[in-house]
Amino acid sequence: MANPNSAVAIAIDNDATAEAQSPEERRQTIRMVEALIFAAGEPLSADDLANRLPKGADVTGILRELQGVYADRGVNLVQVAGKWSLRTAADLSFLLSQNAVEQKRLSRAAMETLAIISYHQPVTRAEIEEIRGVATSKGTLDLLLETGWIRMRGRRRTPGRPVTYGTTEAFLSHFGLDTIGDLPGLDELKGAGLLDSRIPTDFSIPEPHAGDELTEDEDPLEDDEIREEMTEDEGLPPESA
Amino acid sequence: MANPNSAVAIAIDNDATAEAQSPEERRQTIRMVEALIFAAGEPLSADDLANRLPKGADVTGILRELQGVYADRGVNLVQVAGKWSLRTAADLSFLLSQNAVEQKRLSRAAMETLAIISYHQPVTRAEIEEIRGVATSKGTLDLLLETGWIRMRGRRRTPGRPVTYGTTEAFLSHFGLDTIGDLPGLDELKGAGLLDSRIPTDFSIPEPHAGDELTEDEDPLEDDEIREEMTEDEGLPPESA
Amino acid sequence: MTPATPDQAEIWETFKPLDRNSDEPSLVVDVDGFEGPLDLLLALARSQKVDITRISILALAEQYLAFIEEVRKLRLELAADYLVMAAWLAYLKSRLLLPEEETDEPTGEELAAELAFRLQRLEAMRDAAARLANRDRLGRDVFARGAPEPVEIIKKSEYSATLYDLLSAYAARRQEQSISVVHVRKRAVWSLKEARDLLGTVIGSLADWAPLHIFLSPYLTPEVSATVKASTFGASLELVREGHIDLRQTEAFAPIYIRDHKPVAVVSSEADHG
Repeated sequence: MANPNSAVAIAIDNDATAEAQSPEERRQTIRMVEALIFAAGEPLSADDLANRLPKGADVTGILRELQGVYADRGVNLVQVAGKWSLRTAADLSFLLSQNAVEQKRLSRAAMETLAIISYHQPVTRAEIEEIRGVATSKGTLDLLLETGWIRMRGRRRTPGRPVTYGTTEAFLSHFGLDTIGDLPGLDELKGAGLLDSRIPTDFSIPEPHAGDELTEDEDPLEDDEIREEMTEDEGLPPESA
Repeated sequence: MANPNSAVAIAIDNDATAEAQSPEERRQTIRMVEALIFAAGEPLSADDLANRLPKGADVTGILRELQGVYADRGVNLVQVAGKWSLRTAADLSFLLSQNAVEQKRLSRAAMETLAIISYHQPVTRAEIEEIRGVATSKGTLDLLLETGWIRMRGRRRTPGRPVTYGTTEAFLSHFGLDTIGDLPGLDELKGAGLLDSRIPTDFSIPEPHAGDELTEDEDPLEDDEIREEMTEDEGLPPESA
Repeated sequence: MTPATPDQAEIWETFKPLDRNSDEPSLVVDVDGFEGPLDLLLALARSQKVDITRISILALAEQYLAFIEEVRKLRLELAADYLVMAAWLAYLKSRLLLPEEETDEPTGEELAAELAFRLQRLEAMRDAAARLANRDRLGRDVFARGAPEPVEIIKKSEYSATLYDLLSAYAARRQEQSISVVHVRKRAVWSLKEARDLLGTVIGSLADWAPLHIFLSPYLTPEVSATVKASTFGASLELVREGHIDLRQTEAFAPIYIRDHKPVAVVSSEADHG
């Protein structure tokens, strides 16, 4: 990233404390970080913060310090989607149930599809169906797209150029994940080979669509393809029960 | 919470109230108050809080204590109209505004008006309209005043005492002119192909007068007239095309 | 859009974990509750009450076939893919029971392993979905600031223009205006037709000589005086030639008099005398 601030930060780190802020300056900067994160409705990245703080501020150090300060409090400083946000402590959720936004709960099928997309991304609809062993209705994917938790990433470089799906920053933020690598149990699943989508082509158990030869290659979506894709196969029958 | 102050506060409060919570209970209640106020969409009264807290909680004491805890921080616990909310510390409010400079182009009408003011100054609005052959909206003049390129110079000594407009130093510097006399004359405009050679022989271009001193037929503006003039005829219909 | 509607309802149904391990009868009837044959196989596998990695695929295949048989006895309708799976499992069963032949096809064990893999993977994703759903979720378990203080963007417009913009705007407008002024002057020219129309209004009421200029006086403003006079004179000559009026002028620069043409009297008497 061509951010001039990061160059400065590196220089300071190299010099250890030579260019560091005075204790009073640092205290003020801490207050600023606190104010900025409190005020923002959305998580802020360290860069977002650095851009609005005095030059030479040790943003990362301050964030770690604040995280410690808030660790035991009713409000915690958490890192989600690589950004920083204040959230009420999880153990107090019982107290705040009144605040809960009435959310429609995702059906089992939708939740499962979401999990498959998050663990297997980039993943095509055919691959999702292969894993679930059942056709995925366009409605389920549309609905997940509507939640803002998944997105169309691109097109797989395979015949038919199917759309690939992946998760969004909003997904990470909603589920309190810093990176996709923090998905629960990801390492064990990988270790057990269960994130492998590959099935030999001659293994022909009934499948709604023939499994694609998987490659890691994806082509980008054309800008105007996104809307198209949303509607192109609405005519499909609903998910078979 | 690793704050030694709160421990002191707890000890004092324990002496005060007979039915007090245990220190651990109180610590939890403080966390709850913090979370409730943080997550609330609007300020909460002590009663609102008490209704959602364990029985016997010393709400007022806790609020006072929390107010102390947040006093020096980037966010303060404040009481507004008897209700409590967390607000960015007043001295940091500058962090919550961002200046965004938007590059804009002047409309054709504004550009023409500016040009006429620059050549014909000191010039009244009626004169501008006569030269342009079209009504000039107050909005156009206000916009030009906002650019800092024109100013109100004085009032013409004629019935109605209309305001006279002229250009500013900012105008000269923006357009790279040393003096207003450097504006190209008739021959130069013709030479640059900006004026047709078919124009009538009696066509002339005035010599602008931009000095700070008023011309013989101008009276000075009263100091308080300037603001008045800015708004006095806002009710005019928009410029006719 | 009709297919989408029942589907939507299905998606948003209240999440109710299906307890399929509880008792067999409910399993038999509840075929509609399964999401495809793989889901059914997984539920049956769980009923074996062993770790899914150590499941007996042969036993599972038999269980599935028995289940399908049961359902058919009840004459419940089965989706085609359940039947395709049944056929495939019957084939798998035969491959597992009969001695392997030397072919290029995967062995019964390999096919069984693939099925076991798919079941494990589906179960893993089921678990992952549950773990995901049970995380502390924003807006359900943890909450962001309820009353965020949005950063106020103070917009300041900065205008830029070039001297060229300024000059061309000025020149274009001045030029436009100067040309329209010329149009106004053109209109100020009295045409012969206008003069003729004016004279036409008085012809027929001029029994005796009258000075021409009295008819023009309302029009003789300084700007157009010359053109009015010239055009009227021109028009009057035309009218004389056409025999509508007579004109008389006693000497150069004297007033011009006008009257209705007296054709017979004048011409004939002069002819008599001449």
